[in-house]
Amino acid sequence: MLLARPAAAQDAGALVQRFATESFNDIVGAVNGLATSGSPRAAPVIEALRDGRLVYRQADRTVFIRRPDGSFLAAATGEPAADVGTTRPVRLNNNVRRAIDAAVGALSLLHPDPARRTSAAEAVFKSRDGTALAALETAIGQERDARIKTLMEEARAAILVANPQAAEADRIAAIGIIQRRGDQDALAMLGSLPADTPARVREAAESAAVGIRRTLAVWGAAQNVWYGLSLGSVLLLAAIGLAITFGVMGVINMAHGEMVMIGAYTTFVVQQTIRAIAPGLMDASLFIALPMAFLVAGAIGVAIERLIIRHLYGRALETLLATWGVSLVLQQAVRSWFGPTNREVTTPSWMSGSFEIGHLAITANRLAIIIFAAMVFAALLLFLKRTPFGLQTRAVTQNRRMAGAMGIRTNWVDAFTFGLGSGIAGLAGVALSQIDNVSPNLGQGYIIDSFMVVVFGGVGNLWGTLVGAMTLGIANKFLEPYAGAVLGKILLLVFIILFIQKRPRGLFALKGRAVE
Amino acid sequence: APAKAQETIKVGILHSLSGTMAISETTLKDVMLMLIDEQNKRGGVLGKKLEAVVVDPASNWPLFAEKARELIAQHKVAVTFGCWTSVSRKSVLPVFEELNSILFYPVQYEGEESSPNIFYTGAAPNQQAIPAIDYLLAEGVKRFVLEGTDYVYPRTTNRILEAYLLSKGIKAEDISVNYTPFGHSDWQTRVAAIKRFGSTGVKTAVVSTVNGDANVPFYKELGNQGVKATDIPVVAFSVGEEELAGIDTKPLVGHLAAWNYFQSVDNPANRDFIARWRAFKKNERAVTNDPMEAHVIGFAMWVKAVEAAGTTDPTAVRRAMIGIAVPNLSGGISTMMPNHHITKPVLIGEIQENGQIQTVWQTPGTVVAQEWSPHLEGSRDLIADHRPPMSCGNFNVRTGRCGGAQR
Amino acid sequence: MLEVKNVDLHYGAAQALRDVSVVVEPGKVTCVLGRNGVGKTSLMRAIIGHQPISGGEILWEGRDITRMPPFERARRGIAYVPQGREIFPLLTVKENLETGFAPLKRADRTIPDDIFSLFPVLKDMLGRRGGDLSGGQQQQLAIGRALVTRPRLIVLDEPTEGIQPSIIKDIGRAIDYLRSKGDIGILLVEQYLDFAEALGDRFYVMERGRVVVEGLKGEVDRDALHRSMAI
Amino acid sequence: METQLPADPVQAIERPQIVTQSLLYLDGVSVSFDGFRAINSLSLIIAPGEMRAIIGPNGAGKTTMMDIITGKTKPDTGDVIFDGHVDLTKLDETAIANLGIGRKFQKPTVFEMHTVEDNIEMAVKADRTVFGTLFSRHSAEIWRRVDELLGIVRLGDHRKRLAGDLSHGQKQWLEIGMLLAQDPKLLLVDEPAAGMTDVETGATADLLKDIARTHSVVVVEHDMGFIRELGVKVTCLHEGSVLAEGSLDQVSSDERVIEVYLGR
Amino acid sequence: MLTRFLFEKIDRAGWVFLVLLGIAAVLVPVLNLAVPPGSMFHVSNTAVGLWGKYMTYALLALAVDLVWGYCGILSLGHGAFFALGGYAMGMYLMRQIGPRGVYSHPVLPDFMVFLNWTQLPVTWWGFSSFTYAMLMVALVPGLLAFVFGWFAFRSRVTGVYLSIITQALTYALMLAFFRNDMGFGGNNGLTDFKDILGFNIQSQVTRAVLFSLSVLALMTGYLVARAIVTSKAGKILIAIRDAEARTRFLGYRVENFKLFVWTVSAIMAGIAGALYVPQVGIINPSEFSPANSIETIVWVAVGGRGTLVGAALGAGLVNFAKSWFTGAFPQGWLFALGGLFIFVTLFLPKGILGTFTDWWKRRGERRQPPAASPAGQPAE
Ligand SMILES: Nc1ncnc2c1ncn2[C@@H]1O[C@H](COP(=O)(O)OP(=O)(O)OP(=O)(O)O)[C@@H](O)[C@H]1O
Ligand SMILES: Nc1ncnc2c1ncn2[C@@H]1O[C@H](COP(=O)(O)OP(=O)(O)OP(=O)(O)O)[C@@H](O)[C@H]1O
Ligand SMILES: NC(N)=O
Ligand SMILES: [Mg+2]
Ligand SMILES: [Mg+2]
Repeated sequence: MLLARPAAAQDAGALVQRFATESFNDIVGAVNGLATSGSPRAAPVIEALRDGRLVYRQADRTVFIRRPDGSFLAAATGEPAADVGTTRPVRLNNNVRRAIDAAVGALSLLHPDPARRTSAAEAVFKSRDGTALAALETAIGQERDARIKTLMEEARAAILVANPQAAEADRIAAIGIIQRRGDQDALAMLGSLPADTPARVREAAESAAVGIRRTLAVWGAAQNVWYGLSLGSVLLLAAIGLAITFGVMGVINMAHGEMVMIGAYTTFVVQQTIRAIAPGLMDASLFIALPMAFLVAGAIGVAIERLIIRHLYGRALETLLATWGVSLVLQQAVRSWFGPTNREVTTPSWMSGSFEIGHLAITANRLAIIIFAAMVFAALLLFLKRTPFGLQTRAVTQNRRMAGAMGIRTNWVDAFTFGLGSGIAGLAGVALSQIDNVSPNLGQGYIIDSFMVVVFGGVGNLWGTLVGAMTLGIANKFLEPYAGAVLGKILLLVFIILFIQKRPRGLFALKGRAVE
Repeated sequence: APAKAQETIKVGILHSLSGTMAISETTLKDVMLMLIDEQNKRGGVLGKKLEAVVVDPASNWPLFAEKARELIAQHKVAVTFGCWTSVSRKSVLPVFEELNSILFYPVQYEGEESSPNIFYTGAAPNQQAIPAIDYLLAEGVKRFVLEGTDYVYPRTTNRILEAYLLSKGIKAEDISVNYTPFGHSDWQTRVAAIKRFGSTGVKTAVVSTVNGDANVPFYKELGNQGVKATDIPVVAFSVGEEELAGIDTKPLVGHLAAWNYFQSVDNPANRDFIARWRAFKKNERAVTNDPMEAHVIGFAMWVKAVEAAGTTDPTAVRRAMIGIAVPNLSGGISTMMPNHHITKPVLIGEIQENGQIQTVWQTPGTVVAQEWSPHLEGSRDLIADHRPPMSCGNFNVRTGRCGGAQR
Repeated sequence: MLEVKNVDLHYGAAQALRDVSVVVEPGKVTCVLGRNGVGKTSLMRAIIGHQPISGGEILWEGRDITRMPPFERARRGIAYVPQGREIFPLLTVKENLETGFAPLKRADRTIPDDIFSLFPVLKDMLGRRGGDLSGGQQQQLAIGRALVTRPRLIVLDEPTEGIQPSIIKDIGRAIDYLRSKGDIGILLVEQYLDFAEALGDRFYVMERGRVVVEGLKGEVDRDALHRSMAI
Repeated sequence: METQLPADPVQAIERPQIVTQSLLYLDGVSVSFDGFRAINSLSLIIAPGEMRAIIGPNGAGKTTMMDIITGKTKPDTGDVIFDGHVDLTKLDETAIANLGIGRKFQKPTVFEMHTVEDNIEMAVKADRTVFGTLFSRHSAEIWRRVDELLGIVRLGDHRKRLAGDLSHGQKQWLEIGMLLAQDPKLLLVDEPAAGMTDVETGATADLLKDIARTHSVVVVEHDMGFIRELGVKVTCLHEGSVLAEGSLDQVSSDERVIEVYLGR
Repeated sequence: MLTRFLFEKIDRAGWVFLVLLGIAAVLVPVLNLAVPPGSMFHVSNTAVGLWGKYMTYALLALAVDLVWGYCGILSLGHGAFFALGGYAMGMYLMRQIGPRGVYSHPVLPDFMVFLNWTQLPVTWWGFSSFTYAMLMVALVPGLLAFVFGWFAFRSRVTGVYLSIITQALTYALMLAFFRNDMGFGGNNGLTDFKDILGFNIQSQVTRAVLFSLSVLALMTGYLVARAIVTSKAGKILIAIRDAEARTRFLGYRVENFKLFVWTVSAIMAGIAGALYVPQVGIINPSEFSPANSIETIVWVAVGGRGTLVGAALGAGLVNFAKSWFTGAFPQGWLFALGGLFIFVTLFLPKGILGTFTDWWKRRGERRQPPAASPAGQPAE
């Protein structure tokens, strides 16, 4: 979609030819030249460049557009071009990209697709490209969508503020508009007025900036809570499986981290398969990975219980030795199977990017993880509290011999419980694969935190694990900005040590005779 | 078997195959195996076949020293290629000096060292960090976040960069230095802080000395919080093709890396190397990276030196090494200088969608390493020249004496 | 009908049971008597399967259960009231009782009311953790828990221990009642001789891991009983 | 020897420090566990050299009372005074034990991984400090005492076995032995006869009577025969406070006692 | 008196252990220095270094077994005490370098010079004196343990809760020592030592002496530990392990007993660390890493918890296996090591020594039925 410019369009051929160069600066020049020329070729050529489909023939410096199907068009005319010969792509770097964004912005302000118009407006806001002003005016005039309209007005304001020719009054009014936007970008805008800006405008800008900073500070605190919650739910996910194998069963399960790792690798394999057989399903990959991870990790858990752990009941400390061995074996197994390096797990589109609530930046993947953690927790809680199985698990772990005498199939219960814990660790792996390395060391990174959370919360108490995870998460995130990540973590550990002095049985301690 | 030792020359490979560093070091072990294999196909060295001796120091620093001793004293290796982290190198250094053997160290590091028994084929700060800063300055960047993992390499490098930036007229308040622990995995706060620091309207860039494991979550968070290279570019010193292979790079397009080699470098030598590597790994998508190239160079130099010296005797080889020049894979010649560091071209590249790094700037020629940084108080006056008569890794030009390190 | 035939039992190297044979018929109360440490509890452990036997065999309703794990025996209707209560400390009283559901069909998974009429405290304390109960309350809970499984053989190891007199009497009545049902075998270990004599139909007296006196009520000579219990 | 107890607690608070002639003095003691009042303003006095039998329904609070005296449970309100002036509520288990208050638990608790004789030896009155025990030489008189006690509790030929391997009743005896070994001023004995044959029960009674000549003893039992043999003053607790007190005949003829405890 | 206290209650295993160590202490240096490398009796320099390291690990394992095996304190933080002892020694060795650092700075160690430190931080004062340094080797871990234990045991922190805070302790220390501004060399730690008490640390004689010293330290450590656990106090410790509350009702001050062994054990660990550093030639924060402490637990479990000799044995065996495997099959050694651990738990339930002594005891007695005794296991 193009905007008609009355001015006599320069010869597109010359403009387009300027792309045939290795120098980024020349390319930037070419982009700007073409964009402002009003030539009908501007949009297609620049978009081709953005997508890396603009190529040129060194011999005669003619520029072509490579179509997705591999055929070529002459960039200058748009006619199909035969036997193009050897070409090299027109190179991109950040400067070129910036220029393109601005240009495309100016060019697609009237694009039928609202998303494109939004990004266009944003682009202009950032580039403050005065040449786009005329286009903006028309666009604002035609715009129906209120949200996009404000964006466009903000963009216009941005241009005005920076424009020495504009009347002072207009510029100050513009500052008002920008202040209403009130986010980091607005702050940036106001912070970067050209040198020759008159004093009154400058003052207006500064007071506006102050206002914005104040509101942002408040949002900052909220933001920290959010970060804390999301870190907390990561800790929760990592720990919750352990809350069963260790918290409920009393197995000092050093292989827990490896169960998480296996979950992550399952995700990787699932995505590989999907990529191979049904690329369309990629966005659903995690939903396929979840049950798979649960089953794979769970099955391995059952195997470990049947082969090793079951010989060790009543000798809880030996389980530390055995599971430590298991974890070494599993790590090495994965290392020799999948290789030592990171595996790429792609993030489904619905889990990438971020959106804002007020000035609270919410990243989709974190939100997803928080929700997921909450669901896993709730499900597990119901399962243990509401089903006979939950009761039998607790009975067996409190007095295995007597549970047997009551007719409880202790061996099944043991295997199933350990499997359950491992399976849940596997689920955690799926989630963690979205934010961390998928490497043989993945588990090692979480095992210590997991134990901390479970113990801090109070062994054998799921609610403890929940509250423990959230407390540590939020505490960590409030400390980090002030103490820095390293000192923050140290302080947190010291806090745990001191806290345990006050509550020697953890956050949710069991009291009374029953525990003696 | 001692009999066997007669007709083969043993080459030690000291890279972690397990533990936290396996992720980076294992490929270096493989590339060495390939090079040795190829050399043997060419008839070995001095008419003898080369025999690789692989051990696993398991990312455990004291174990590095123990294994180094085992390689030299027990297996009687003629040379060792190994180490990644500086601490592992520090751990083995005394061993190599005591037993007078040779180590080739292939990773970019903080400098401030020049041992007669170690040849440094990775970049010194001035062969990687400083040029990267120059590039950013040229791009008009006025504000810098120095983001690093909390250990010696980043601390030292950032110290040097701070001094350099100030000398370039960057104001102190426009430099923000931050450290995170090893394997830091929750980057929300840091990335948000970077966004804030970068939103003053002044053009801002991040200089990342974040190490290994912590990078993937760092970049994933950058992507999720929408920090685009066009807004705040991140230039990394420890992120190469290998690390990128583990991430979905779409959101990272345009972020920068500074190295002395990129897989994407387009010249016959490199194309050939990549082909050989993929054949060796039997994997059409196997990637190459900078430390691998460093080993390629180091190995070629060692072979040449041995042939020049006509023996594998460390002392002779060490003498022969200096001045040896071999083609690097970036389309130039790297030379072993008297300071036991090599000359390297410096490349700045932008991350592409396909996980490759596209060169956007490079030094006209190769750069000589400044192992002793002119930007640091203590090392300003030091130089290294391992040729007689000086034969000193830390000669103080002011006092005219060689520091007591050598024995 | 439970038949224990020539059972030997070892703890490590020490032998606790020597060639012990015992029969428990449905509708009858079988008492095992003996001083401390003669092997009564060991015999019970052998029967419910907590301690593997090193000789002899154990038949229940005609089938050999010698090698069966405890839960299999429980599923075949053998319930156990152990010495020292062994209730699940962190489970509530209600949950403790519900552990008895395991061998039952969905339909029967209810707590019989007569348990509460026998031990009213339990009803008041359904929500309290078993471990917090008093000793006697725990003992009552242990018996109640066993009854939930609707056993055909109930093994009681000193069930009156630590229980207040009035409830001991109730327990006596309860045992009477169970016997009167006719289809339940009752195996009772008791130190409290009067109680045993009042209830027992058949008596076994043990001495150093052996059965030394055996006989039906009436037949068996009371002095022998008393003597064997003396020091 | 009933001393009139201060009716209103304020008085008790005003008094800077309670001084009594009694060895053990409980006054207005209450404790509740998340809402449930296990001990309800209980008052009890044990004179020096007295032996007292305590009966009462299951859950009356007998064991809890001992928990309070030995410092295992801290009362919510009330005074617990030992030896005329020592406020037990301010001390921990160790301190209280070292004052000379020994206890046998209802559920026999012994050191399962130690031999029978070591269990006794550790209990025998002697230096209990770290360095005292560290350098304590294998002293003859201690072991003479151990032998003697093993004789009394008839575990002589089990002395080398692990306590964990003992039968229930044997553990009961062992714990009684440990209690004697401590030679405390006040013995708290929770259901000593449980799981013992009638004859052994008799023996236990004699043993306690013997001890009572030189010590103060508080015995909890449900075995009326046993209580009768002791022939001492009986206190019946119910729902955390004293229901009846007096000779066994008086108490056991008390309608309420029959109602809640003995049954018909 | 003291000798009586130390030697009174050594059992057969103990004597065998002591004698073998005694022989090693003398023979190994001789075979290393006096016997020519060609000879089959020659002990290589590498071996001396390795075995010396194992000895210090064995002492550490002994320290852990003392608290874990006999007092039920599962410490996941003993690596911290080991490392602190090591750092104390390392700091002395750094100061010994004097002006021979690469920057030839008269006082400052190299890493301080290139990080632009102007003078020696307080923490380093006095470390040029050997006596002071040796004092610190015992004092720093001892004091930390004492303070930590004082609070933890008084507030009755037990079981996994204690384990976790010990882990938190060592984890926090690791992060702290990573920081360059702590002034302990950051991640690179302290290395490139020159000499100790004027003797070249790389000379084979010094190495041999260090080896013998490590052996002697191990023997002394064993004698002390053994004396403690066989004394009446030892019985109390075990009582505390199995039934802490009950011990209180007998009138024993549980927290004091715990504090005592805990501190002793920490000091032993510190000394082990001090002997470790000059032999491996580097000390850095990774010694604090929780994984190391867990590994120590693993050694003890492998050798046999609560047997002292077994603990030392386990340390030696596991580390020998590790040294050997990492060289012999670098690719798959973790399978071997992990497998070993699983095997031990399944087939040697009481650890190598524990199982052996059981078997020894049983040999006399009559054949076993498969029955496992239900007797209670020691509580954690
Ligand atoms: N777990 C065990 N390990 C080893 N020996 C044991 C074990 N349990 C009991 N014994 C021994 O076996 C013998 C019989 O013990 P058992 O418990 O059967 O006696 P009992 O008749 O029940 O005694 P009580 O009347 O005191 O309960 C006793 O000598 C006891 O010491
Ligand atoms: N920690 C606790 N939480 C809740 N209730 C408790 C707790 N401890 C004791 N109780 C209750 O307090 C009451 C008194 O218990 P106590 O053990 O003192 O009774 P007792 O007189 O010793 O009974 P018995 O004769 O059966 O031993 C009981 O009802 C018991 O359930
Ligand atoms: N030398 C480094 N990157 O540690
Ligand atoms: Mg019994
Ligand atoms: Mg009681």
